[in-house]
Amino acid sequence: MSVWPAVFLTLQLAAVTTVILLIIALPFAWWLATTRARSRPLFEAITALPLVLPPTVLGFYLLILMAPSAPLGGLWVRLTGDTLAFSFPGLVLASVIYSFPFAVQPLQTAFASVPRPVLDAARTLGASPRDAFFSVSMPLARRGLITAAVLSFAHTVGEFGVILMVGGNIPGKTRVISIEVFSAVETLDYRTAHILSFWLLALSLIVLVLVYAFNRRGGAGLG
Amino acid sequence: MSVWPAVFLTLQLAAVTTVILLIIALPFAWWLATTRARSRPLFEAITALPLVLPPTVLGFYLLILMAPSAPLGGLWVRLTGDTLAFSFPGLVLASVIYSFPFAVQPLQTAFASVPRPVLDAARTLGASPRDAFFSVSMPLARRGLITAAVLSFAHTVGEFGVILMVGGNIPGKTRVISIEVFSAVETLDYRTAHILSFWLLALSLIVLVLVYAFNRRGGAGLG
Amino acid sequence: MAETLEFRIRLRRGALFSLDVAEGVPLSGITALIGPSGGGKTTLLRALAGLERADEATVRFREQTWDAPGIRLAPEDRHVGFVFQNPALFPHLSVAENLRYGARRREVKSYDAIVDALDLGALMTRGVADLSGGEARRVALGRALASNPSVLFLDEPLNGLDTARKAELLPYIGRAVGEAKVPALYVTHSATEVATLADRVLGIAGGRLTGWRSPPARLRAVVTSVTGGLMRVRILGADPGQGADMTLPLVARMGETVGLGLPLDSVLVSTSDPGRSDASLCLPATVMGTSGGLELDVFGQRVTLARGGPHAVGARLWLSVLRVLPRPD
Amino acid sequence: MAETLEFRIRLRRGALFSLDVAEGVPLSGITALIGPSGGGKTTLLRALAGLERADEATVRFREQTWDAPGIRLAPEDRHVGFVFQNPALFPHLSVAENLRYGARRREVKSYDAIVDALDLGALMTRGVADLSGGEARRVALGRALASNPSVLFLDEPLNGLDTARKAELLPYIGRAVGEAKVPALYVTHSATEVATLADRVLGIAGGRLTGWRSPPARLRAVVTSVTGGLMRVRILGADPGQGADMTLPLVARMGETVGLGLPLDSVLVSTSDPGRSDASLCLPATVMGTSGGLELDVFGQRVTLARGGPHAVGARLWLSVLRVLPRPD
Amino acid sequence: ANFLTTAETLAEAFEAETGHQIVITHGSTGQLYAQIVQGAPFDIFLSADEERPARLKEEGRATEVRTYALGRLVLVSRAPVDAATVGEAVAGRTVALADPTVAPYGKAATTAMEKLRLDTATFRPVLVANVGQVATVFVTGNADFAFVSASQLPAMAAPSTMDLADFVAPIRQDAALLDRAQGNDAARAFWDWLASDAAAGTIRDAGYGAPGA
Ligand SMILES: Nc1ncnc2c1ncn2[C@@H]1O[C@H](COP(=O)(O)OP(=O)(O)OP(=O)(O)O)[C@@H](O)[C@H]1O
Ligand SMILES: Nc1ncnc2c1ncn2[C@@H]1O[C@H](COP(=O)(O)OP(=O)(O)OP(=O)(O)O)[C@@H](O)[C@H]1O
Ligand code: MOO
Ligand SMILES: [Mg+2]
Ligand SMILES: [Mg+2]
Repeated sequence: MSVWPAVFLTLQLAAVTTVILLIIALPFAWWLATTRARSRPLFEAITALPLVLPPTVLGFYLLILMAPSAPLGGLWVRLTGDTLAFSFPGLVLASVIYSFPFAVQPLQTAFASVPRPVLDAARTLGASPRDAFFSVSMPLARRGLITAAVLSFAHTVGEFGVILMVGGNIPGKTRVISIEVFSAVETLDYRTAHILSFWLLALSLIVLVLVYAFNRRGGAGLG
Repeated sequence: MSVWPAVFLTLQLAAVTTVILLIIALPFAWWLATTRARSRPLFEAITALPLVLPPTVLGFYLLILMAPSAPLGGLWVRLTGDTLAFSFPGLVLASVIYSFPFAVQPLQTAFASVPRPVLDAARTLGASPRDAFFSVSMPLARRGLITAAVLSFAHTVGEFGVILMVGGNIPGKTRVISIEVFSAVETLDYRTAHILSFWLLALSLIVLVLVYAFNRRGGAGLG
Repeated sequence: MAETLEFRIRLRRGALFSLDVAEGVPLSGITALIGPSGGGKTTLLRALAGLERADEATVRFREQTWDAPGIRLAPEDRHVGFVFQNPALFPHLSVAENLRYGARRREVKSYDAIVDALDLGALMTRGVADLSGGEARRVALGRALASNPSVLFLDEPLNGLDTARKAELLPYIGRAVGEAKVPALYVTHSATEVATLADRVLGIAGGRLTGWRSPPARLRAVVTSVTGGLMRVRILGADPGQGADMTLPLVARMGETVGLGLPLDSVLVSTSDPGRSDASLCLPATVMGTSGGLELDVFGQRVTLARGGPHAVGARLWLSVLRVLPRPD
Repeated sequence: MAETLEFRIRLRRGALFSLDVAEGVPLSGITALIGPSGGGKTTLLRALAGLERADEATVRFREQTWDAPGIRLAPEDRHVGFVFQNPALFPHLSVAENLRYGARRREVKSYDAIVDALDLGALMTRGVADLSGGEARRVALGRALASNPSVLFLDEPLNGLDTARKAELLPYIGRAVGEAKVPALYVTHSATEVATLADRVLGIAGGRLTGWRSPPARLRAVVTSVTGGLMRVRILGADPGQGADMTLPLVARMGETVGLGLPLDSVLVSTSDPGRSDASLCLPATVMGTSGGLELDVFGQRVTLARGGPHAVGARLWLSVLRVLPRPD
Repeated sequence: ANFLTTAETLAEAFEAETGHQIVITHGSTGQLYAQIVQGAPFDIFLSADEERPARLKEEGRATEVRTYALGRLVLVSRAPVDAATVGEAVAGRTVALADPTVAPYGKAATTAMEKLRLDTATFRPVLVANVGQVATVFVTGNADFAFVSASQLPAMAAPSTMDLADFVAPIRQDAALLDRAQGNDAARAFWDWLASDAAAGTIRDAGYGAPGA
């Protein structure tokens, strides 16, 4: 059985998840970092919660949520004609929820350390809050952004329990590499497990080294 | 069967893991944040690797590493008379490796944004590098420290795949809550699964809210 | 058109400091804001620029309402060119990009003149982290000027610049304000800067305005010749040979008038002619009045020195000026 | 004991700047380091304090080797009290904790005198983020002084302080250096600060030392009476009634001598007696020499003014001083 | 999980024979059950137990249920043991079995231990998620004994094996034809083909008891 559909699917899932996560996490982390709302600790805590549940259990609840009889699952069926569980969008939803804390927390740390006076300067120079966010906060929070992206991406690549549960392990549709390796280990096919793991590690290492090396070259830090 | 041994064990594992992780991750993250070594991107990438492997696969390699015939496992047997796998120390080792990136990355982001001039000031005022690290870098990296601790702790609480494999699910010794919940779901005992999950979430939420609320009160940030 | 910046602002910070000010500041030339450290100068500028929360804020700039109950114009819509006390440059951008940041957003095409005047050419490609203190300040000034502001808020903009550089930049700021008709609020602790630049002086201490001070004494002079970077000027009203000529390192056109600030601690008022001296100028003067300072007539010009001294009206005095602070008129 | 700070330092930063300096600086009183912005003043101080990597560094402080090939004393072991150009206060600590930081590590028990002199009492419990510019600078100065340094490196320490505060702090710094026998390297762009404080002046520009400048002109005076915060002094060598008495806002003991700095732009040298004037002092002087400035004899004291003027040796001149800058001797 | 390799062989044979495409999804029995209940798009469920297929039939999610294989539990070890010596041999050693609460092979292993009078206090039992992991634990050298499925033996290269047929009943692995398969000819064809002799032969070759036998 070729391993390429799984590799391709994994990368696709990780990429889509990372992009969606960053889109959601950026404004949210920024809000957390700058708000004076008294409810902030509550939101920070909720953000960390997906971490606490074992992946299979989280998957179990997600399955319940995505069932066609549940509001969300039902809505999805009505909109697309397909069930949310056992589909690629369902996998994406599960990964996004599962990796949410890894995207939000590094970003929040980074945003919190953007100096206020520099933001003020941007405003007086004609930048709207939105503009200042993109032209000042984001570049200054670059390290946090990269950490968030790397953690989200890697975590989704290695994700497994939730995906196994929500995805249904359907070849070419929801069967990702992590499950291939897992199957190989479970069926005592250690040779395949070693080979797959090796490639997984090697490819990830190359990607990560490139990301970090590029990040480093990209101009002086805040220090 | 009482759930308390599992709860207690989980908390103990998460606490020990978090403490060890912070002890290792602090100097390492600090080194990553301040070094000019050209090899830095490589170390950053390696740090993120444990994320990429599915937990069972990581567990598989850890088992290989911990076998009494392997150097590490053998050494452990000689030192303690016990095998490393299926013991609490083995679990701790696995959790530490598994959660390593979550401890290092937020800390590195935080350390990287400690202003250099402030560290210089500390030095001229009589602080050794070590002293300056504890009296300046650490407090200024507080948000990153808390993020690292929360992610490590929560991730260990929810940890599952690796523990299942390396821990051997021995009641009172290596059976943690996440495995209890998993078993409940697998044996169709959804009632127990719901109850356990609820408590896991509720307790975690309370702990996290307290951590964040406390963190917030503790003086002004860098902004 | 009401050419004023009118404000009434109240705010508190901590247990000890509160700002409670109301004033109308004419929007022509440079208004110096002076007062002791911690007096509230920075806080006032920031509040006016829309960067501080206030308990009460009513601010009108010309015909435009900046703040009023229920109204709060965003800082970016006030077109304030703010030079912060601490430069607050963008750490992720090069010097050139720092300058471009505001320029692009205000659709300013070219600011080469500013780069030249502030001598930033050699720094353009540099990051800002390694700039020296004075270099950073010049970039901050350039950044604000390049954003085509409607009004300048300058919070100790020349701090940390060397004397030569200051002497160069003072007239430059004066000219920028004068030619572009961009009024400025100028915070400074330097009497020299006040004497050179200020058209009026407002005091602030303990969060309260302490009133308008007498404007710095200044004589007007006309440019009689220009050679290289130097020009020769003669006090207006004086004839050649009356000792009212001097050479200044300022660039101006023939026939133009310049203002010569007279710093108090460099002006000796004496009852006898000191004879040959190393003063730049030694001018005869007549006492016209002594209320509210020493009012003098110098070649027909009226100057008021903030100084007492038991001089009778009509008395003839000599004014030895050791140093003048020129600025374009 | 070699009372000098001897150094030879070479380093490069970027493509354009390199520092290449070697000098022996006497370790008594205050050595001013002056030069244009970007000249390398900050870099030199930082390199001496062990905070910069250098291509070559040999530094000896008294009998102690700070840097030599293969040797590099840690910054914390050099006991340098560094006031940075940008205050660099500890953002996570209160003002009191900022002061205590260095004090505790150098086993300094009490620094109440410093807190009083810098008027920091009201700020002690505050965080440092909201301090005004001048307040932050005073805290930075206090923090360095409280750490019981062997030598002070002051990088524009009085920038952003108001004139009144400066006038208070200048003598205070002078006294701190004088009484505690802590020498200082003092970077400044202010002629006033140089005239008041400096015992010698070293120039630096473009990363090269430009040599020793003539030390500021200073007359010595003796305290003749003390009332409240004011004291009356008389120029040493003068008799009562010779116009050589003046009142100064400085605290000193009867009979003590003080130095009176003569800022160049506040001293008029004239060939005739200007008569009654608003000068603080008007002193007769005799020209003793004209090489390397105008060498004068004033009541038996020798002062050299960095000034030309075609005066013949032996000529009688008048010295009108508009402003003096006192410092404890 | 224990049947995956065999299922793949079966599917290949079936595809070669009929031209129908079979897509195999695998996971732990309990997890697959939960997915079916939540509407997973599966047609046939090859369970490792008899309880879950029965439950699916009860709930009306399955139309037919049938035993497709009889699992054989074996004990693998480093040195040969038999019923007489095993009690002594395991003393102080690590014994791996699947978690009896979630895995049928684990349950069977507990029964076997009782029959063999192995006192869990004298050795160290470790419970992992399923028989796949039990084998892994043994193969990596972390356990000295392991209760696994006979179907796993070829892949394990275990030094010695003790057949437990005398001590524990074969594990009935039931298959369910799910509701969803109605009208799916291929699913129906595979369901029928699973009961054929050809299929039984393959299943037997893999180390299982065939249901008919
Ligand atoms: N959050 C706060 N709590 C207490 N006091 C505050 C707070 N924020 C500002 N202040 C005080 O408000 C006063 C005014 O500060 P401001 O920066 O406006 O002074 P300034 O006139 O600009 O002084 P400087 O010349 O030193 O820059 C200062 O004494 C400062 O300590
Ligand atoms: N990494 C670098 N690349 C290029 N130039 C640098 C770098 N670091 C410092 N410089 C330059 O070195 C010069 C000396 O800086 P330094 O801070 O010592 O000046 P300074 O004499 O203290 O000036 P100021 O009075 O403005 O504080 C400056 O022109 C600065 O731009
Ligand atoms: O579900 Mo299993 O095949 O007994 O581990
Ligand atoms: Mg201020
Ligand atoms: Mg400097």
